[in-house]
Amino acid sequence: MSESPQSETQTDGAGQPEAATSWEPRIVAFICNWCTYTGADLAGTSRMKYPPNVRVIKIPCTGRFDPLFMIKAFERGADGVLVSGCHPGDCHYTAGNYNARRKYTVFKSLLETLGMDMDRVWFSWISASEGGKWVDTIQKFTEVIREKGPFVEYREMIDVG
Amino acid sequence: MSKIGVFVCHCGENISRTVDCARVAKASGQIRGVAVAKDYKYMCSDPGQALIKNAIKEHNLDGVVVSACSPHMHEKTFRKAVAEAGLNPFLCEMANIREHCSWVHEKEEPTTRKAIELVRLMVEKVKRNMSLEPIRVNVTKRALVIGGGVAGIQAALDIADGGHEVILVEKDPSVGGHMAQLSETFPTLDCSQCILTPKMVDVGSHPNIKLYTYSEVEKIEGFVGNFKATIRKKARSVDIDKCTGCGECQLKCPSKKIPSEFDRGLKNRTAIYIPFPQAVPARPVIDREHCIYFTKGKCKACQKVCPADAVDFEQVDEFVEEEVGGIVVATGFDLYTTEKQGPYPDYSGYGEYGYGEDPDIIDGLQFERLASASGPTGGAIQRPSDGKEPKSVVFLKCIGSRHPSKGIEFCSKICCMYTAKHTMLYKHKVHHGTAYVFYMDIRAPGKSYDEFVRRAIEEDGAVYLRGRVSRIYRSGDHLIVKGADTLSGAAVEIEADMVVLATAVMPQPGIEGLFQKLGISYDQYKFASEAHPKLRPVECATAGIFLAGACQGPKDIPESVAQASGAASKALILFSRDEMLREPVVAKVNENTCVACWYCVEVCPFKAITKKDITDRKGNLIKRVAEVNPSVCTGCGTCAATCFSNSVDLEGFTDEQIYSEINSLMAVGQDLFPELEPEKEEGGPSDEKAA
Amino acid sequence: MTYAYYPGCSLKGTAIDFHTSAMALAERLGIELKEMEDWVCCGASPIHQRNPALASGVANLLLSLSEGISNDVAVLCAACYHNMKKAEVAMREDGKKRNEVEEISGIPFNPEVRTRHFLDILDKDYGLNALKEKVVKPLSELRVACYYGCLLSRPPEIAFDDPEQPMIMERVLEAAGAETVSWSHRLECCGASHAVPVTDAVLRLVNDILASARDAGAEVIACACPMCQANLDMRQEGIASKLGVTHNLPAVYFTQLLGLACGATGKDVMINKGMVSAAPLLREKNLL
Amino acid sequence: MSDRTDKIREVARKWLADGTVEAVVGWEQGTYGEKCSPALARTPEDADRLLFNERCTNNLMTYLKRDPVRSMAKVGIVAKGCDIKSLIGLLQESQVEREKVMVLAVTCEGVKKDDGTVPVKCQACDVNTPTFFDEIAGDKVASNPDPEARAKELEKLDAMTQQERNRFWREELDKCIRCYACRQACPLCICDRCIAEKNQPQWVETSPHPRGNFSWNLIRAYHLAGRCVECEACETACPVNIPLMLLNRSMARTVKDAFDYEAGRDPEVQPPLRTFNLDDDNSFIL
Repeated sequence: MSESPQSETQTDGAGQPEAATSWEPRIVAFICNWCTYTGADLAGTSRMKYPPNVRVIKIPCTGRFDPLFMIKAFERGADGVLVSGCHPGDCHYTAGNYNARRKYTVFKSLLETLGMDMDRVWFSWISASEGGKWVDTIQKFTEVIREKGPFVEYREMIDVG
Repeated sequence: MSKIGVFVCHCGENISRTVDCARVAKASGQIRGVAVAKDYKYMCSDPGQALIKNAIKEHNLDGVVVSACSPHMHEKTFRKAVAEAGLNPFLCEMANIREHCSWVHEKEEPTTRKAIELVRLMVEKVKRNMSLEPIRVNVTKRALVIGGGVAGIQAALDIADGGHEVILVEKDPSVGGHMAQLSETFPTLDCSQCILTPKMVDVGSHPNIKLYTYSEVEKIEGFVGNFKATIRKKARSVDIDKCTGCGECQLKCPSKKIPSEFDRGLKNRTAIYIPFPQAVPARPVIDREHCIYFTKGKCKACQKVCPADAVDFEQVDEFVEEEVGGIVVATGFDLYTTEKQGPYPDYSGYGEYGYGEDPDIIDGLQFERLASASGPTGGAIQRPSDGKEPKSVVFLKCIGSRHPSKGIEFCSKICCMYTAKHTMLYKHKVHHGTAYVFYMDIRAPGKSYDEFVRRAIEEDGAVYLRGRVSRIYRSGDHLIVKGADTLSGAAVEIEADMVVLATAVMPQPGIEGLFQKLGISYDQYKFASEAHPKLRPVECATAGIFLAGACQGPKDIPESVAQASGAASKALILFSRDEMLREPVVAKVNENTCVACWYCVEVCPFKAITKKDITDRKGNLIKRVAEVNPSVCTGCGTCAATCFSNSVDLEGFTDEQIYSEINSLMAVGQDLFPELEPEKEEGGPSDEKAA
Repeated sequence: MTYAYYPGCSLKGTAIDFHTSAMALAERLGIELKEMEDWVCCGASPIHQRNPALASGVANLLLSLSEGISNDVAVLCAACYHNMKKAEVAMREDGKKRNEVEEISGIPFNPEVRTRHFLDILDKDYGLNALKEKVVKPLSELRVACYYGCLLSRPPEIAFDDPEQPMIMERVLEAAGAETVSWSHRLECCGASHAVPVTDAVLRLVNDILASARDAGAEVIACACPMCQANLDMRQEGIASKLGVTHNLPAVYFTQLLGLACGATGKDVMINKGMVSAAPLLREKNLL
Repeated sequence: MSDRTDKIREVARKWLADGTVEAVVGWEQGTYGEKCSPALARTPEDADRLLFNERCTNNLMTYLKRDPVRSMAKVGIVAKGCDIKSLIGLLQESQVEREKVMVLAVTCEGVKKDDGTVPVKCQACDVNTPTFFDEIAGDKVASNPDPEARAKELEKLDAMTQQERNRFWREELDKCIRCYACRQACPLCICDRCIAEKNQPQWVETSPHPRGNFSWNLIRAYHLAGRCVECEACETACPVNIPLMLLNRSMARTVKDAFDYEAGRDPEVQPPLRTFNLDDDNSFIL
């Protein structure tokens, strides 16, 4: 099921001019099943509103978050990536989020060193009761990305050029 | 080529109000590998489920995506339906287009487009889903109870009465715990030993209870239903089978000046001793640190006098292994001590009160012993320095507790009640004496509790002063207590004959060592943590381990007993089945690529990963690899994300699944897939699909 | 070992013996106390009651004078220590407060700077073992009551030892061979500046303190605050005449005792400055 | 120097003669200029080829992860203080059993690179005289580390804006030819199957294309965070001169600042990504 090289060249050619007019921020959120996913559910049951620019990928725990996921998401054209899970002390698995936090610290610093635009990488703790925080976070993130525009810098870096 | 079925639910109008469900179904049908895509008003209804089941059979589907509400709502429903149609339930996933889409966005094109993308994401995932079988785990129907105080006793008796064997381990020579030391209990003033000793005797004689006193848990291996506990039976130096408990040895022992733990230093004991007359088992133990034979090599007076020839100086610590299915932790508490060399090195303070330096300054448990009919004074209130009856006693509450600058912020909960009780016990015995209480607040919520405190103040005349004490020092025959009465705004100085400090309730010193062996978490003060503070207050996050009593936080007797029965019922629920089924979302190791760096072993919060030797037929070690015990693994995936070579993966959330989900989301430079395009002409199949 | 030294007004006036003995001691220990230039009064006890923000501003100004010498500002007077440390801690922990103070004083706060009491420097930086090595005349058989008063160890956020049961002065003097006594009034207030307007009250307070030290078997009181020392020393005459109690209990600075122990002469530490002379006692113990 | 060479030969000869070890990994005179090469001495006679001088730059610990060496019952290895840091990393991660290695430490005043310059690791060295060994060659050499040496390297990077850093790395990583010499030279790249070679799924694209180059170099540095002992073997090995140590040093600085951890110091301490503290920095998480 992997894409043919043909379709990629096609996108490179066809995508650019269109991007200027119809571009919408693309945000990928890796969120844990127990806190943030449930918090996002709560935003739904409370009928709160936020922009439809986020795509959620559910993982059991932020402990499952592998920095490779984020790289892949950017490679696939994400303009921003959010990783969110249970607050410290709330982890369903007691310590997954503490392990994740260490990974974030190191990976974030590495991205900074490499000149990554860190406004496009967000980490948050959102509990099952924080539907409002989920909405705020997505709203703010979408606004920030909208203001910054497409992640051209990254595309240029990873595209043949 | 996969044959996936996509089923789009309208949820009445809950989804279809903002999402064009028909278009979602149509677009889904164009995704590669999708064999059938349908929309329906209520997918979770019987006809909706029937629609899915029929499609599975008709199209011979190998995967199902239900595009509806949150999986937290109906994943179980749909997986069950799928299983009824003969498909493995783990080949069914839900795309959440209600909570995460229709309810939170406006009715516009991007909302429908998002719904289609969410379906596509799940389709790509389901293509890589594997059939999984629930994990079956055998249950050993025996319980280990750690701690023989009132909580441990209650839990052990309940489980034993429920028909299952119990191993009860107590570190001291007798069961009973702190409750055995108390004089009377609030709010009824019934005698503590009178209500406890029958239970102690029951524990000692119950056919289902195996009692290990003077023993400690050395090691815990295994997992829920299948723990193996190694217990260290400390050398008692007395053969308890031969011993008749006659007590002759105690009378003859020449080493008589050892402060009694049971009497909290207010009385002395001998080196060979039964901790208190009602002890269970009523058998002595030799305290080797103080025994003249063990320290100087000569004496053996006890051995000479023992009519049963039970004294055995050669005894050594013995280790026994017990297999159990569930564990109740009931290790209880101890009191914070203001002494310089107290057992809580992380905390200090209150040196200005002179505890440990002046014998007439005692703590709450010492007062219990003074007031107890079985205590060193036979229940007469006498001050320790010279045995005189104290004419005035000052009680200080919140010593340690609720005092952030001393490092302890919590309320010890029981002191308000026991201090009120102390003033009553004192006044009932010393009618003309005065009891003063310095307090910050009076916290007496509980059945008949506040009435009890009112009685202490109104009927027994305890003088309650709201304020704190700055210093206590001796002046001749008296102790001067300098403090503040904040209600009158006055600085007060009280001449007291005795001072009682209600020191903070703390976990047993060093108890975190045991918690680490058990793999359970604890808070900053080293109280054990429950799985959920409100809804799972009796269980640990580690399956099969339950909490009872003050090891979890300050508790009084009724609360400890109630929680113990709760823990026992949790254990009995566990024992009600021969086998447990667990979700197969567990980690797996690729043994070919594992290089045994043990990162996964270390990061696993549940100790579910162990080190395995791979040997050839002759037993020669070929390589070592990590191995996941699926019965213990809870599926957090921390190991998978930590492994450098991704040699550990997580079923249900595999690298391949997540990779495909990310890949499905967008193509570089273009966010439009053919199936996302709104149809230009009715009925015209998209030409781009051919690509 | 160089510290920026802030003496404060008292140490250059009524408590010159505190300053002189500290300098003599520091010299013998090889600690350089380099006096900061252009220092002003810390505001003593009235300032924070009149204008707390100004009090912090003055402290910030004083702390800024340490630049170029050391980030550790050595202070001897308990009141100066209290004023400066409180402001320093507040500025470090409370951004809003810091902005306010920086505005008032017009000086940026240096978060690296630390107010240090000399006792703390001896205990933690210099070390008791090093101190022991410098002792040439141990204070053996000298029974000392260490007096902290109310300011030195409190409140907890600025304390350099247990705020309610400090033992740091005992530790330091014991390192020099002294025998310290356990007594009740070690943290009681001496009455401070009330000595002038309400003399009678202060006489009572000081009398209690002296009596308590005497009852515990002390031969001399060691102080770390100019105000305390003045009250304990000067009020003994009034106590004798008004309350009819004769104590004759010398109150000296801990630096004076340590100075002697480390080989300074009585003159070096100005041992004769007190109203109740410590000289006879110290001579008896062969320390002079 | 010759004293050390003599001692190395003497010890190696003894170990090989009495069967203490199956082989000794050390350095010998190279075939190109003054350079020294890794050498494997299997017999007492072989031992006479071994030597030590300031051109013995290779970190031999990387051979401990090679199968032929791993299969030996016991192996001797000659090591400078800096090389021993790698060994400590391997011990922490159970890649080497202490009983199976005889460490023949050698004191060192610092080595020289091919261009005659002194490596940063030598300027910052505080292990000129190793403390972890079975035998040691050479008299004690006092350490005089330049505490700023490592930080100085990073100053250039720190001074750049985010965009400048981005451009800088884009150019540097563009050079990568995916030869994986960095990985092969690194003693702590311990995987049998590197993540770059995992193809189900293929997280890291394999062709020398900027996209794969970026993810490869990023994941390499990430996997070495808190583990890299800054031996500089990767950078030395890189045929296109990518400044890999900038990434490694930046990671080391982060790990030191965030977790107060330095790699290669104590075999008993947990590497930082294998553990956590409840009060780890939380300030960057919303």
